[in-house]
Amino acid sequence: MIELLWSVFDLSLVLLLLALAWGTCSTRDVMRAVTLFIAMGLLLAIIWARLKAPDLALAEAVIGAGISGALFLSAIKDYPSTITVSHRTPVLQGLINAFTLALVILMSWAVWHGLNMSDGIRLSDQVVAQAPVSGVSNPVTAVLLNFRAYDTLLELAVVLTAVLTVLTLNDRRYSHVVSSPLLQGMTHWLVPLLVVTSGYLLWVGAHAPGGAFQAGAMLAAAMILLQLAFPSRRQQFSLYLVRFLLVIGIFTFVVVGIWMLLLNDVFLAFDPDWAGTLILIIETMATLSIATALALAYLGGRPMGWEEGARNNSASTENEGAG
Amino acid sequence: MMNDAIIWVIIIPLLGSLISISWSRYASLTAIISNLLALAASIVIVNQVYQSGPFIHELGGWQAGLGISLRADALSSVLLLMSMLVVSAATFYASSYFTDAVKRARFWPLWLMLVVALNALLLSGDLFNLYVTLELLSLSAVALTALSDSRAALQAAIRYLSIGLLGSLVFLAGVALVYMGYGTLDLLALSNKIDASPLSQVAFGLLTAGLLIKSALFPLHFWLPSAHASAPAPVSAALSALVVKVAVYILLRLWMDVFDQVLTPLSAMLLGTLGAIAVIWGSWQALQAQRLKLMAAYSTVAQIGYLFIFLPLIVALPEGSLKDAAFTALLLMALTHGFAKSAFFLSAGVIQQYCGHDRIAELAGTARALPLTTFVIALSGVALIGLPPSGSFLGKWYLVSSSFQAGQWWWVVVIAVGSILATAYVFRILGYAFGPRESVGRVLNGGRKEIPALILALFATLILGFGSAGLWDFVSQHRYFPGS
Amino acid sequence: MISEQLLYSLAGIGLFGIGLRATLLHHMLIPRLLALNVCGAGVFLIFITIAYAGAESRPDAVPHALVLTGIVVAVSATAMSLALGRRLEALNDE
Amino acid sequence: MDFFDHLPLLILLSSLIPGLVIFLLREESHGLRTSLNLFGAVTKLALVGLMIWGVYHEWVSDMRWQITPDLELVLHADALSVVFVTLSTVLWLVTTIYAIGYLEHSPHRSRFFGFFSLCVTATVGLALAGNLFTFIIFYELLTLATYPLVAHKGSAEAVRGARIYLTYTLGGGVLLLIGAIWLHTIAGPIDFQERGVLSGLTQLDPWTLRWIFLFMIIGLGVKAALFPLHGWLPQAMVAPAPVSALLHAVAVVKAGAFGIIRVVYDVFGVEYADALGLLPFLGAIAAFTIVYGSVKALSQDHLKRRLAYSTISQVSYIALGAAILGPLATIGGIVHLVHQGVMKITLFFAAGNYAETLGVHHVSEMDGVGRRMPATTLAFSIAALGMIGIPPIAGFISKWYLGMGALQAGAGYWVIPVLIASSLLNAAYFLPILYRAWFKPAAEKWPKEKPQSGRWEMSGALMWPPVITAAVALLFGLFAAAPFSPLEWATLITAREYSR
Repeated sequence: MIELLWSVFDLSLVLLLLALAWGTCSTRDVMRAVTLFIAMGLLLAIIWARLKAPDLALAEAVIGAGISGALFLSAIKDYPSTITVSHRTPVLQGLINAFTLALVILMSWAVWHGLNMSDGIRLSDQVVAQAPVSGVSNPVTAVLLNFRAYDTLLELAVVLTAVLTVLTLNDRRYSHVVSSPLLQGMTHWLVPLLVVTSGYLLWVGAHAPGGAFQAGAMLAAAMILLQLAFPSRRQQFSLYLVRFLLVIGIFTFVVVGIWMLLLNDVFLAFDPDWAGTLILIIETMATLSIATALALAYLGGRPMGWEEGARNNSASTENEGAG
Repeated sequence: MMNDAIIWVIIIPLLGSLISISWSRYASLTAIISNLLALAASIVIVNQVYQSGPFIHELGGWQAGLGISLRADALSSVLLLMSMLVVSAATFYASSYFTDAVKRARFWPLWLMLVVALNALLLSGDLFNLYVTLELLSLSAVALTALSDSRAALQAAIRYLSIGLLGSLVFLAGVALVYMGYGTLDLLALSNKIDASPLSQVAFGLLTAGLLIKSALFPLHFWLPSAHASAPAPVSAALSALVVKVAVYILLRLWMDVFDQVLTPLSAMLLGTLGAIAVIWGSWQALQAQRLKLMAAYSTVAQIGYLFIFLPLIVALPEGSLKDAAFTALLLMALTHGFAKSAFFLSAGVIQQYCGHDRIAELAGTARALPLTTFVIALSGVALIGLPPSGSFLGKWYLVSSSFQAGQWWWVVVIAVGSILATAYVFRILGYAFGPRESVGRVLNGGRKEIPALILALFATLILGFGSAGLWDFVSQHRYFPGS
Repeated sequence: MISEQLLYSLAGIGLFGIGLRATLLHHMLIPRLLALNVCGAGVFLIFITIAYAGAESRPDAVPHALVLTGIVVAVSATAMSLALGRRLEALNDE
Repeated sequence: MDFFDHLPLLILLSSLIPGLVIFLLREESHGLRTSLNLFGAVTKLALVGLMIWGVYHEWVSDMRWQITPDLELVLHADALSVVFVTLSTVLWLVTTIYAIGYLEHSPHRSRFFGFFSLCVTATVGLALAGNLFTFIIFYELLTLATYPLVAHKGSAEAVRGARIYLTYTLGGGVLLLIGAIWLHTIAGPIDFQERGVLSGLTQLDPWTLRWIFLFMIIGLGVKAALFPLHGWLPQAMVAPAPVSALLHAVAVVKAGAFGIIRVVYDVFGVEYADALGLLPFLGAIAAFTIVYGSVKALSQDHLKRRLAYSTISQVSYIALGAAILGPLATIGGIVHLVHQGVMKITLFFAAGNYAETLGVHHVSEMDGVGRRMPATTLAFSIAALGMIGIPPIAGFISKWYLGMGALQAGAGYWVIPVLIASSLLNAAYFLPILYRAWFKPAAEKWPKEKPQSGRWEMSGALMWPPVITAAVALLFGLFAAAPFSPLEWATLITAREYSR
């Protein structure tokens, strides 16, 4: 009986998910597409929870749906509202459909076999076995910050690269939202709440769902909110501080890694007894960097005077190099 | 310290990037220093492999599987050295190419990130880590392409990014299936576990497809020419010489060392055929191209094709000296193209800055205005055609002989036609370059731009053409996955 | 348990397919980006179903970590693409 | 003998290094460039003298450099290579002097002389190549080094000529390469050795070998200007006179002919090649080209083009010699390699002089040049008569041996007529020139005369080279039997080529 209920629940979740995905991809109205996309993100968060992945549920809600959604929403402001049908010829469209369908069938076939053949010997057992010496009890955090910390380091590099590109390309966008007293009032109590929440997520990540990325996203939300509520006050932070915050995450990560390298001849090899502390330090710094990065990404470009330093020492500017 | 070169070669550029973000005033200096240090590290790595065979660094001290491992063997270390040489030359070049300080400040951090991505990719021994590094590579490459800040460049960059993301996602889907079936991401463990099953075959197909997009094999090359042609010259050099090539490297890795149980001669033949078409099509387009850099970009499409023609031959040849020879020849082709194409793009940049354009038909008399640069173009052209003395001459020699030995003579026709087309497009440029012009330039103008290009061209021709004898033993002895 | 895994992994594949198709069909930036994100979500779902080991046993943490990484990479790429698009618009307007 | 082992390398460097240095020289540094050139040429000559001595006493000189496990660069001096090395070295010296005079005030001399030295390096390297791989490397290098010389003037016409030249030669190069690689895959590394490599190896499929031979002959035939692959040669005449003289009388075309000799004698082995039935095929092409070239030459009014077609015809004598089984024909072919070179370069020098001093480019403008420029015209006449085969000039010797060889091989019934026919044709297109030059009254003014200066008809640097080479051609004929004469040397080679 319970089984049946679960199955019905699963089935409806899946169908709804596919419906939302299809809607996102096939509607001709940008606004609706984005809305559906955000809805899909929230549904995914539920599904992650259903599949016992609470960390992801959080991350999806805050980053997948939240930040991406916000990015899309701010992007479609200066964008044609209707999606023109692609110029692809009917023949090509047919080919694409056939190709995708074939691929889907092929993959389903493979997965069918895969689920049957899967010997169950996965890394999970090792993770559980090693978790005690990893310094954190939340296995996901253990994987992210210890077992596969190198991936996370490069991931931070990816975030940084993306943000650098954003800063390279445009000047920041000034919000079209007319800041209302209501918003400002709300901000006054919402921002501290967000900051506290992010601090909590960061701290709790060691043994329960949460961690640097979720916390960073929360913090970013706070910064963005401030920007939205008080657009007049341009420079909330000094730009040096911003630069510093942007790189501090990776920098700490690398420095700790090198320290361990010199100590134990292995990059990022934490001693079990300090591992917890080191991970917390790295995560804290990472949180700051991620928050700054996401906030800048949302602003969509350079704050005023971002490149002053370079401009000042560009005394001799001859012909432009790029091709 | 020395033993950790495999770490330093990744970490130093990363730190360099952070520093150049924080103090843009010292960015150029930082970039040059960190590149030279990384170059030194890569030399140390090659030496380590040469002295004591392939080796592994298990990050975090967790054995590969639970943790991520970095691995270096003959193939990866040699490619690493090549890419660091190219990158260092391009770095010197760039330090005088970008005359505008703001542009320079934007360039260095992203450039160093590209270096990080390249090195991390070449040394990675973990399937998912490959995905992350691939993303880092695409993003930094796209960002650098967009630095030109022209409409063409932006359009190219957007296309480049979306296609790159698609490739990564397809690759990631493959990774998911692999993990579903075999419960590990470590390449060595995988190579021991993998067996021919529907799952592994589909996974293999997805991984390959993702990498084919990134290595721009015909017909998935369409994004490449616009991107490589519109990026700033040093960036184009890195894109054509390295970024495309490391994707091919991963493909080879997976094909030769991990999925060797799964791959079928038929699939190899398919890729070989696509490679053959790429050779002809790319060369033909290069011959039609109106702009120097576009020509070079199409020539890259063709040169990548040659690498894929090796696949069916390597699969067909029996284990032993013949197979090894073919494989080394493939590597030699890749190295030569890396040096030659980067030298070509750097010189194209010099010409572009001198003439204010790079329209081939209006380059009359460049040979007189820029003798050295023209000479470099000619040298790298020789390597692109595959004339002696150059590494690609040897490469093609073995490509042809392998075709005869494997009884697949039809590739010979493709190679012949491709080489003749290459001759045509290279000497088309030189023909214009020898055209009349009044002003006779000095031999050297702008050493910081011309000397690096010259050095790269010499690597492609003389050094690889006459001095690559050691490579053959090195590769045949030290090409395998080191375990712990 | 197989059944749930099968259901959700098939859903993942379905999502992947829908996204892939739309990515290939669309030529405008934002729809294509949305499609790419859908596509990615599909892959993530596949990963998570692999991790899922039934109602009572604890799931495999590794795929969770991988997907977390994937989500962050995806958002970064999205932000970057949107910025590129915005710059192109600006250049077109000039 | 260690020094002797390195001799081939030294001979290469003696022109390579000056060449590279010259590239870096400024246009103005005339003296330095000239002395570098002459120094290189003279050094090379001295070294070659040593080599002749050594090879004569059968000292083995052999340098190897590993390129890949089964490919190596081999420089090796044997009797045959000495012939070609000596020829190109001597003529390089003469041509250098000529070129210095010829290019007095023209631009880009550094570039010109730089590539010029590279050409000679490639030619000599190709002569000294000890295996097929090395030969091919220098063969391609020669193509590359000559391209800029043909394109030197930079005019649209020059660039076009260069492109055609390149298309032909590299196209041929590809075929040669494929043939060579194919041969390597079935027979392993191919070191040149007298009496051939393949003759030793049985068990090879004859038809594969025939295909390979075809590929390689086509590849070499392009440079040797065998019909129908000769099209580039007349086009390449846009090059400056010294280039035409050295490259199209000696370096390039001879490289092809030399390659054919190498393939027939030192790769296949002449008896084995005959056994495979390859020689008649080669002989037929050569014979046809001989006649064809002469006929085309008849109708050319432009002097250099007439000489070019004459080259096409004359070079095929060498291939013909290689294609006839039997010592005498071999001697004839090899000795013609030298004789034709010496005579043809004289003709081109002379043609260059006419163009330089009088602006005479066409045969029809040559009335009475003999009285205006006696020395040059005398040299021209000697060479022309030699070409026709009038004793006692060198050309006669080659033709005589070819004829004898043909009879000896029993191929006379078709070779002899060819020889006679071509000699008649030679006469038909040379004698009228001589008649005009000596006996017809000069036109009242030349097309574009340079004011006469000094006691000679023109600057010595331009006048002496043809005189010298003409004299040499005469001496080679008169003292054909003297030791170290080309004839003697060819006999020596032949003795080593024919085992049984």
